Amino acid sequence: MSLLEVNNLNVRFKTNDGLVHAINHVSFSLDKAETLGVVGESGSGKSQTVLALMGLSANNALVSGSAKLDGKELIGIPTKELNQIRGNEISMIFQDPMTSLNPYVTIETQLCEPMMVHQHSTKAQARRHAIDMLDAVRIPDIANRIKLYPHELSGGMQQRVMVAMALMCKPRLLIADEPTTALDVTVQAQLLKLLQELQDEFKMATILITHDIAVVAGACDRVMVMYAGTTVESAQIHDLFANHYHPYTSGLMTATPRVDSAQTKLQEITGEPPDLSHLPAGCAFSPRCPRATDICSQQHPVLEDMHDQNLHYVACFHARETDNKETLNS
Amino acid sequence: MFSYILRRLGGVIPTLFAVVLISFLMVHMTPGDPFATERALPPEVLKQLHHQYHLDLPLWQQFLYYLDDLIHGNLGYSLKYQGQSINHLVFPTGSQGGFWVSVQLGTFSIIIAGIGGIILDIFSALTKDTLADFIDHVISVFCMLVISTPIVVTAPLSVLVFAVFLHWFPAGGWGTLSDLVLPVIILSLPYIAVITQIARSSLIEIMGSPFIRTAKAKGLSMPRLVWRHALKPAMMPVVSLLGPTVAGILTGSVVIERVFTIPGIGIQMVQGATNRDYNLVLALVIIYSLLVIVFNLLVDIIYAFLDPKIRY
Amino acid sequence: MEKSFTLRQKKKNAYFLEKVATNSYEGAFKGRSLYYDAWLRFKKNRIAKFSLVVLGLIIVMMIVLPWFSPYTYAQQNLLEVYQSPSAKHWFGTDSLGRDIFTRVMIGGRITLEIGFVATLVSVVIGTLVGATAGFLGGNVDNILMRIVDVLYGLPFMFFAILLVTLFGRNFILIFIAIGAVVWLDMARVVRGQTMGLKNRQFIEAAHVCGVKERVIITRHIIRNLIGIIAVYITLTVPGSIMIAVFLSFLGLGIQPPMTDWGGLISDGAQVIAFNYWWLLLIPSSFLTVTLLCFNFVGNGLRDALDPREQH
Amino acid sequence: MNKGPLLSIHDLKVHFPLKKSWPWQQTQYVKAVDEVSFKVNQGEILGIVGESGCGKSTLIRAIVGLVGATAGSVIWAGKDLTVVKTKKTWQPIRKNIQMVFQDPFSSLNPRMTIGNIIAEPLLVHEPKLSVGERRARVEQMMRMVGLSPRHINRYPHQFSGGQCQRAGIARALILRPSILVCDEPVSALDVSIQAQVVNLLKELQHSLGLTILFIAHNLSVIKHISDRILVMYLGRVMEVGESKSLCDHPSHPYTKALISAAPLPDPELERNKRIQILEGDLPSPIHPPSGCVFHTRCPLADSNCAKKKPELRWLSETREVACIKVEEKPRQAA
Repeated sequence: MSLLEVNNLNVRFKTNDGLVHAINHVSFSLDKAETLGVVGESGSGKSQTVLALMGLSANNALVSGSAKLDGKELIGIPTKELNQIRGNEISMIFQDPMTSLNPYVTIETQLCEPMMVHQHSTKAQARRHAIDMLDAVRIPDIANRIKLYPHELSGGMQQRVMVAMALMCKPRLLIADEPTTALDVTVQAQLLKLLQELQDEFKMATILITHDIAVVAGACDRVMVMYAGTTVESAQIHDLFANHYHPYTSGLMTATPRVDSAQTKLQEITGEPPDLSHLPAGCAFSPRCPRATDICSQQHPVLEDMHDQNLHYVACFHARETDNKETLNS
Repeated sequence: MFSYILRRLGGVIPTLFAVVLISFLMVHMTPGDPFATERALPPEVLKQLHHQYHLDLPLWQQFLYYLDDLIHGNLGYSLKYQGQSINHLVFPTGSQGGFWVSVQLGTFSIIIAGIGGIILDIFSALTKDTLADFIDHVISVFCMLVISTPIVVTAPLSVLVFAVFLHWFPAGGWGTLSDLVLPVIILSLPYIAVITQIARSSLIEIMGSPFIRTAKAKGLSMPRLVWRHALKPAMMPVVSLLGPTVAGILTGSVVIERVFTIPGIGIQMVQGATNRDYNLVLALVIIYSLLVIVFNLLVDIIYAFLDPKIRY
Repeated sequence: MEKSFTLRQKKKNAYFLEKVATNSYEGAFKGRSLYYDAWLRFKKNRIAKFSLVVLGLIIVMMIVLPWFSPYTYAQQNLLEVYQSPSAKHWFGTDSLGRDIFTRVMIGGRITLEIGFVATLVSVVIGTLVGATAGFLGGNVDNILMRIVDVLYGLPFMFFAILLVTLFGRNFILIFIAIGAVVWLDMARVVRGQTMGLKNRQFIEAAHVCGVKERVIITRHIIRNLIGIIAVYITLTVPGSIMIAVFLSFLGLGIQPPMTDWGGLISDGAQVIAFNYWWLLLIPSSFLTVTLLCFNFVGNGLRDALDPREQH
Repeated sequence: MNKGPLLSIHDLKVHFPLKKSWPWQQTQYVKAVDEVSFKVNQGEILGIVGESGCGKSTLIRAIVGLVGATAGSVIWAGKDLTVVKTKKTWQPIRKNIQMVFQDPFSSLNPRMTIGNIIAEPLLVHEPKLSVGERRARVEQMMRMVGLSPRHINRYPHQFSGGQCQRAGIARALILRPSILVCDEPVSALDVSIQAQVVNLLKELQHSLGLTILFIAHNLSVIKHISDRILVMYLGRVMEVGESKSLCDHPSHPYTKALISAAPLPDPELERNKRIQILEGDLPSPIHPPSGCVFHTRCPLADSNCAKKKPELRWLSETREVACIKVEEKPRQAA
């Protein structure tokens, strides 16, 4: 049985301009110690998906559907019950470490908090464990740094503190929401390597959210590609990079510049992402899709398994037609 | 931190000096002789008086004399009550009123304003966009109403309602606890509203900030979230608002003292102004300025202590 | 093969643009400026709109009604002292038998005049100082803001009282006293906004385009400041009125027999013990309603100009 | 494409004084750009890459005159731009050096229509144009960057980020400058939009014969767009070279680290490559390390590196490097 089962998750936001459809019918599952990469551009709903799981959606959000952690429902349960899960069994790292750490509270207090709340440990125990964790995330000179405030550390160090804080209670699931977007490439490389080592050490499942398909390539077992609040393709990592059936996935791959390629012209995806409060009828990608036909602008494609065994799901009416050609091209 | 306090202290002295200089010059540039009042004095008496008050010296020497007096705690002599020292008027022996009465009135009001404002703002900010939304609405409307009603209206009105009609509290006087209730509440009311408004928007902003999201993701309960993570950053704007609040409450106390016939220095100020008792008004302006400046300094130091980003 | 594909994409791109253009739900190609958007938002705010109407009514009343009153503000009638409101004297009479209705209207004129003129003065000084400090930055900013800080730390009302003590009650002095207090807020706000604008990249872009400093200030800075200045004008008027009322209440403002709302309230407050409620309540209500309307309009404007504040 | 340098920068320094807390303290300086020299050839795209805080933004702001240079010179058409003081002499230079900014929304005045924004440079430099001519020029420019001229009266908030960036490019190009300076024009955009803007810039460079200075922190983007690449670290130039050869065979250890850190969208390659992890944090630009500024984090560093500042020297015809540890010949094999 898988660790996390998400079924038909929907998130809508009530605004003055009407309903914003942030997430539509998203389903996925995650095994123990597996890493799932969620890729998509801004507004694709990748962050909103995990925020909904954690009960962190904004006040004006309407969340429906189901998400089960080990069979226990997460959506719609009282905050009190949710509080026993988040920070304890699921923890989360956010995009911008600078603003995600409380500037008025010392690192020590922030680190100790999850353990004191969830395991009712004393401050002294928590501090000892915090020092171990800071050691695990390779922060040098811990003893002198634990009393510091977040702004006294560099961005990379702050993000390490975030990681240490998330791992304090040995969670079974770690959600990393664009953990490296605010960091430089060299720091990103450090942090991604660290995350991988920690994951092996702690044996936890991870959801890694990123807009950079290249980050996913190195770090994940499985990938889910999102566009305008829906899943368009989901597959094992090697499978996805070898055969991608959805035109948006192909577009992402060819539009991402790579440092090792000789090609100088980037393949672009025309047009702009849709306005989430005025989604096009039918497939949300159809206005930008080079393969779009009439059916695409009339009906919603559903996720279908491309081959019977290897769990490669695609939501596109033309996925099978172009099967051969795409494989040949890449 | 020590260096910061020192630097702020260094900033206070020129400000205070400027206050004394400007008000002194204003007083002494006025045309007319302070002693040329109703009855004409014989010239030798006038000369004697001028000499006594150093009025025969050049202006800068007069100023130095005045400064010297001030440094030694001597506020000079009242022109209306001739021969009476202002020190005696402002700091009377026994509990007849003066400075300490006004300070008490102000201190109570500031405390009530601060506590009331913070409590109301927490209720208001945390019920926004929830099922108990009406609490937020009621508090917001209350604040708007209170802010738009000047103390000049609320003070006599409260006397009319609570003293004249209902006889709950005395209409004026000073000494007992029930004397305190109306003046302190009326004086603090607008500042409760101002603090509530500022703190509400600041708390709402903080509750939506990424670091509160992090704290929520750690599974903290709501009380812990507000108490340990949100309150301190949300109160920073309130702390910086305390300086102007003190100035406002001191100003308002003049009206309050007048309406409730409280024997503080505010009432002396108004009397001094109507009697054209320059020296008294000058002394009181300096005292009030000193109070405000010292309080602002305290607020700055508190702010620096609270904000870990300020490290000097 | 690759070339034809890009050509196809180009066509797609053009097609897409056309499609977006024709499907545009915001009413074709009319630009909608942010100020127009703000105005639409303001119109949706019922309290603010209502307040604006009430405010207009009050101002018109103050201007027009005294002409039709059979009494003047100073006309005494010792046979009709302390009359409660009646058909003859709508708002009753005071200790000298003067018609309170006429006095409230005339007093309102004075109060509003003081409010508007003092605001105008403070807006001019405050905007100039704030914009100069914010735009020039550096030492100019340091010096100007040090001055503002020092003035901010002083209880200005007491200086106003000192002024009145020295020079007697004087209309112009009251303006100066009030203006001196309220321009500080204006200067701070305008400076903050200007600094924020100056760091925006479109100002850098204008520099790179070679636009003259003067034009940058008018075309880029002022145009973006108008909103916040409008908000502060509506919030400064009630602030100035409060100070004027305060001075009059202490007997340091307008000289009798001329009066303003503060003076009327002061008169009323002196006789509350005798239950002449109309002398206190009527001018107080006019004052409070006016201040409330200004504040509601000001807040409505602020919410409309800064949509983040809403919701 | 080598037609000789169009712009040459010599020993450019930009130092910002820090605020002192006591008047008797010695003023400290942030050395944002320190002794930078390079040349930009006619018709090429020069990419400047480096991590945040390396001074690349300050460098180009000094070139276009938004920031005053502390020392050194920027020579364009025989004139030193760092000593040009008066507005009059700046105007013809302005006309020829234009800039595209990072934040598509913040770089457009929210109170002006797109048409007026694009037309602004024309008002300054060609004031004699009639309203109709100006409008025609704006519309033509809008078409060129892929904006529909029918949107000429719209305001920036009615556009998406990508469209706003196109408008920014239109504004920069309407005077037909010879040099276009781009400050991270794509870092705020999504991948699909980023590709559109990168391609647009390349096309425009081709059709208009532009010379482009392109800044980014993303080496992959830089490699795609530029002919030559300049790598910066802590205010100094580490390596300059032809784009492809520099990415395939980097010489400087910092360039190597940058390239190895850039993730590849290919699971096989990404998992098997060796990443050169840089330990520690970026040193403070107020007290940069002695000698080579990179020596505190360099895997090759020895005691000599801390002693002497390495000069930028020619490794081969197309490659300059500032490192004493690199041998004369870059390994051109493979």
